[in-house]
Amino acid sequence: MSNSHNQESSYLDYKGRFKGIFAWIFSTDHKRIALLYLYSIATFFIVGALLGLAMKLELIAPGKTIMEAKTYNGVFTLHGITMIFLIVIPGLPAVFGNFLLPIMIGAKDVSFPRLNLLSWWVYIFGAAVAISSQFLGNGPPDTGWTFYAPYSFRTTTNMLPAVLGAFILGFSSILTGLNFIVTIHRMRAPGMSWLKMPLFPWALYGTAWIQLLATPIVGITLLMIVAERTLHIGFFDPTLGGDPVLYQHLFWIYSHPAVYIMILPAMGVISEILPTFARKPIFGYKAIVVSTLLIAFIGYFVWGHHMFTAGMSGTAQFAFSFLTFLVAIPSAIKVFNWIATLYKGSIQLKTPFYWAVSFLFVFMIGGLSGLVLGSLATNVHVHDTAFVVAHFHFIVFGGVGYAFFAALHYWFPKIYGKMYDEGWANTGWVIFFMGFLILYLPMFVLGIMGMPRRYFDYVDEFSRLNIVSSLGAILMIFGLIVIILNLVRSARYGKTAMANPWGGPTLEWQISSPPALENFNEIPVVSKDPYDFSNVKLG
Amino acid sequence: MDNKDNTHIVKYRTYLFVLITLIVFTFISVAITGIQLGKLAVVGALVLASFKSSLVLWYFMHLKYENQFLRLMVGLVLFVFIAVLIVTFFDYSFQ
Amino acid sequence: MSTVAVHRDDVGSKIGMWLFIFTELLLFGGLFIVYAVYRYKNPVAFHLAGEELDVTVGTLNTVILLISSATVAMSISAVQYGNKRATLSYLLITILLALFFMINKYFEWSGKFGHGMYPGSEKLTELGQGEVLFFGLYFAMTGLHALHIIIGVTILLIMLVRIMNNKINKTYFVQLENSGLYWHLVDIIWIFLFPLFYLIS
Amino acid sequence: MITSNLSNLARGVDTAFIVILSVIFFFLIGLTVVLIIFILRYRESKNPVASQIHGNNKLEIIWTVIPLLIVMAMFYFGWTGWKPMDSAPPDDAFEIETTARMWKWSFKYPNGKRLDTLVIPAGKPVSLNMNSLDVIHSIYIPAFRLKKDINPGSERNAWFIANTPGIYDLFCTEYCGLEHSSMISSVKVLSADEFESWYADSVSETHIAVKTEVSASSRGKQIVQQLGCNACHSADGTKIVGPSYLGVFGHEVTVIRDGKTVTVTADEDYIRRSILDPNFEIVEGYNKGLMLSYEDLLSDEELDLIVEYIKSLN
Repeated sequence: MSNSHNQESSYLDYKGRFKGIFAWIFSTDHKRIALLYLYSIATFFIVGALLGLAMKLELIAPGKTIMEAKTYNGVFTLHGITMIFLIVIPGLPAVFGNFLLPIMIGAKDVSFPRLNLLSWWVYIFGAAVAISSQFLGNGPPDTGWTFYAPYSFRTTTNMLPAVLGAFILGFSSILTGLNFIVTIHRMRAPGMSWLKMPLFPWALYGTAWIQLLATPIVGITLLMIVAERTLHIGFFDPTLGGDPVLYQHLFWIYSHPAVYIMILPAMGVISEILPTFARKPIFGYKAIVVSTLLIAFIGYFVWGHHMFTAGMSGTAQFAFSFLTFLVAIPSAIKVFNWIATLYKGSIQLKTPFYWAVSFLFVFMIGGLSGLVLGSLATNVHVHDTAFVVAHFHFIVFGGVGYAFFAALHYWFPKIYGKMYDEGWANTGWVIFFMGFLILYLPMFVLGIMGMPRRYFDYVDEFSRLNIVSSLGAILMIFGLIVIILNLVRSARYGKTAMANPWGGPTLEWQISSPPALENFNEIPVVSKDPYDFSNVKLG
Repeated sequence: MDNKDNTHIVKYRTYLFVLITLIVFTFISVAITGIQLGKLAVVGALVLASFKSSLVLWYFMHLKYENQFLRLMVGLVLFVFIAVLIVTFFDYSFQ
Repeated sequence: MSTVAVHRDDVGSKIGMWLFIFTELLLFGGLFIVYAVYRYKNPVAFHLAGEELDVTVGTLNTVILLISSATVAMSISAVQYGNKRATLSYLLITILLALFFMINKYFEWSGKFGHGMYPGSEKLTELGQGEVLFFGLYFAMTGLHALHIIIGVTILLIMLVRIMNNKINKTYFVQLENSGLYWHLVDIIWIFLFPLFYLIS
Repeated sequence: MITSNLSNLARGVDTAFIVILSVIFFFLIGLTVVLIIFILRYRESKNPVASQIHGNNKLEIIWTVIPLLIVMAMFYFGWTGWKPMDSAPPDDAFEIETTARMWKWSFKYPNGKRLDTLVIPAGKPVSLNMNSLDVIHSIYIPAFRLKKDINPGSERNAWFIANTPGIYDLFCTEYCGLEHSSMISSVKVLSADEFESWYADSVSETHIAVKTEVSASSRGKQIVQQLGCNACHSADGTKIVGPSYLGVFGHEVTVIRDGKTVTVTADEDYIRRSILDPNFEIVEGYNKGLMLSYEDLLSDEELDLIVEYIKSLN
């Protein structure tokens, strides 16, 4: 097979049975599916970010500023649902997992390509159902993304489409996870033993297990809400004998591990980027693998720390707080390992590296502030306040968002075969980073002062910090605009990228940019460790 | 990739034997509830049900003949579920 | 030039099926957690409500499902022996037993409905809260289980056609195995539902 | 802000805060400094060739064990600081029945006093027996480090000792619908003597004080506002959660009663019924079960004033 032929049949130019957009939305190629996810997620992300901005503008001053309380409640609910179920949960696995997992383990595709395409269709269908809740009869749902009982039975708004949408999205998540597990088990290239697998696939493996084992629980819980609202079967409504706290148990049995569904792949991305730009192996590969699996496992049993004020038994509170502190350890190990990876490296200061390092910084703040929430006494004071919102955004937006942008810049040349404009990329990063800190840091203080979350209006003593926070939001949105415009422009007009612009050691850098339809002409035989830089060539 | 690691054919007789055992145990569990055992009835019924479902898993679902990995995963999933149940009861049984 | 070979990985698809079964188990697992908690909180009401269910019907259905589980397993042995006729007969028996199960279920449910016992009914709400929870769970869990039976029967019917067309044969039968796995899952769930609703009273 | 010592709960919570925040700042600053030093020292221009280090088991063990010890210490402080919140109230505690309903707090004292702010004595244990009538609410007094969810269908207790007289914020922190953020009140801590005389004075504040306004209808309007009725019912004809007051009185209304559609005239009785037994009949197009009876919260006199107010909106 000649090289020129190879160039022609890059996955972007491939002509299959269908033409135009159908060549994409009916393609079973994992790379095209990854881009389908990227574009859908980016669209939802812009909507979600604007909703977030609207909330911050409302909170810039006490009282009504730009919207009614009813609208505000609908806005934070929709912001939560889109951001959680449509963006951060599928985010990294569906976009970068799909694109890179097969390539990084030396396979031509995932195990079940058609199932993979089905996942995307289910995702779009679920998103459509969830979003339809905004436009039907009784107005947008106003329960928050947690759908707590019994309020979710009492509100007259369109709960059902929102809940069903989340249920359907769960299916998509499960199918992706299932596909990844089988792919990793069955399709690793010859010679790639488990401990020769790069860390991003490892992270996806841990994530996939959580997706598989936690999502059904929230699925059935959401179905119970549907049954309770439509058929009046008593599950959680106290007037029918139910226990609203049990709803919280079931909800968090999923939704706490869901945080690890979000953050594990982000950690995987960082574990890829740091070695490449430090030009040395990741520090303590095995420790990172083990901590990935430990986080996935222990993370399953700490859900109760969302419920320390809900009225659980003292024993349960004790146990959950203890387990929560345990799960901090593997995350701490990872941070130490990442920092140690830079020691005696030869660091190239490129955009993905900036994103990765700022990830480290915000992740440390997010993780350390989590200690306040894991501890019983302090949790009670800051639970359900702006502190939780700040912590959560540092982990989920700070963690996943930064990792997403890091990944986007890092693998951009591989995905599009073009380079982004570095000057604009760095400018966008600086503005975004500043805006992010100005937006969320004051919320920690507001929370400790006692400002409850999901408040449309607040007492005067909170107003100063809220102004700062809202101005930060505006700045951050500017940063986002710069970043996104730069990437969109570069995908079309950027300079042609080399196969391996960063000198990355993993398999995806050993094939052309953009990859050919089936990734590899011949399945590679792996004999090296994943982060062995001895024979890596730039270019 | 090897597709041939499961060529074991289970004999009809084995299935028949397992089926008879399952049915016998079904009647045993029905009979047990006739006796007033109080709290033990719950435990007894669940133990019997677990035994029956292990038979189904082991023979009907071929776990006996599958590779180690699958057995490990089934065990892990059951462990996770039971652990979640126990942790939930940290709340309810100490209220 | 390598041609795009049809990717076939029987072991992989079986692992995939098992993973799917795990999610199904945990889907019911959520309901079992709810059952366990409410039973723990309302032992007496659950005891009394359980007596309203007919043990004979429950036992009959258990036996039916157990036999159907065995026959679907036998059909896999049959296909491995290369005996198409036996494969088809075992599968047909399985499907007929499943239909029998559904007929039983239909009469049981319509009996309950006839007595004014259905979710949200006035008669039900007049009973204590424990009873409301018990019957809510009863309808939800056996209903979801029945839905799985319907899906299972549909899949088995498709298998039947594919065996007739020789799409499934001595060398390629992983689809039948996977359908069998699904059917056993339905069986396992019933093995737990039966004592929890019909027996513990 | 961080140490308040305004209640008996505050000391333990604040100790935990100080311990945890110290650890946080130590690690955050320390690690950030190390990170920056590494980036500056080992950037490509300074260090062109990277050393291929794969790891160091001794270091790994050290930075597993030390954080483990530190988090266990933090866990301990969190647990001891929390224990008083989980304990049973002392026998001599002053008991107050606390009722939360959509967007309103109500505190009922042993002598029958009832009001929407919490007035308590300093230095004496106060025990709140809390109920919710509709959805989950959560009582939060930041200054006292007190927070407990109130679930409908089960009573919960929270007890504390306020140390210093003053006025403090009281919030609902569990999202409870439209007017969640206005479900705020305050805690007035009086010195023991002041409290005694306030408590003995049966005239003041037994009910939501309505004295200043002149006409009956405007007094009714004030009650309606204080009870938070406007969250669901508008005065200008807008459809919110429930029907508007505008132009109801004296007109025909189509309602659903016992599953049957009936037309009734909205007279004084109808309005009283709608407030005291809201689910008896539901205006067509609205949902059942959203409003609960206000029987315990209103005197007959106040009810009359509300009726006058609604009459005035014709």
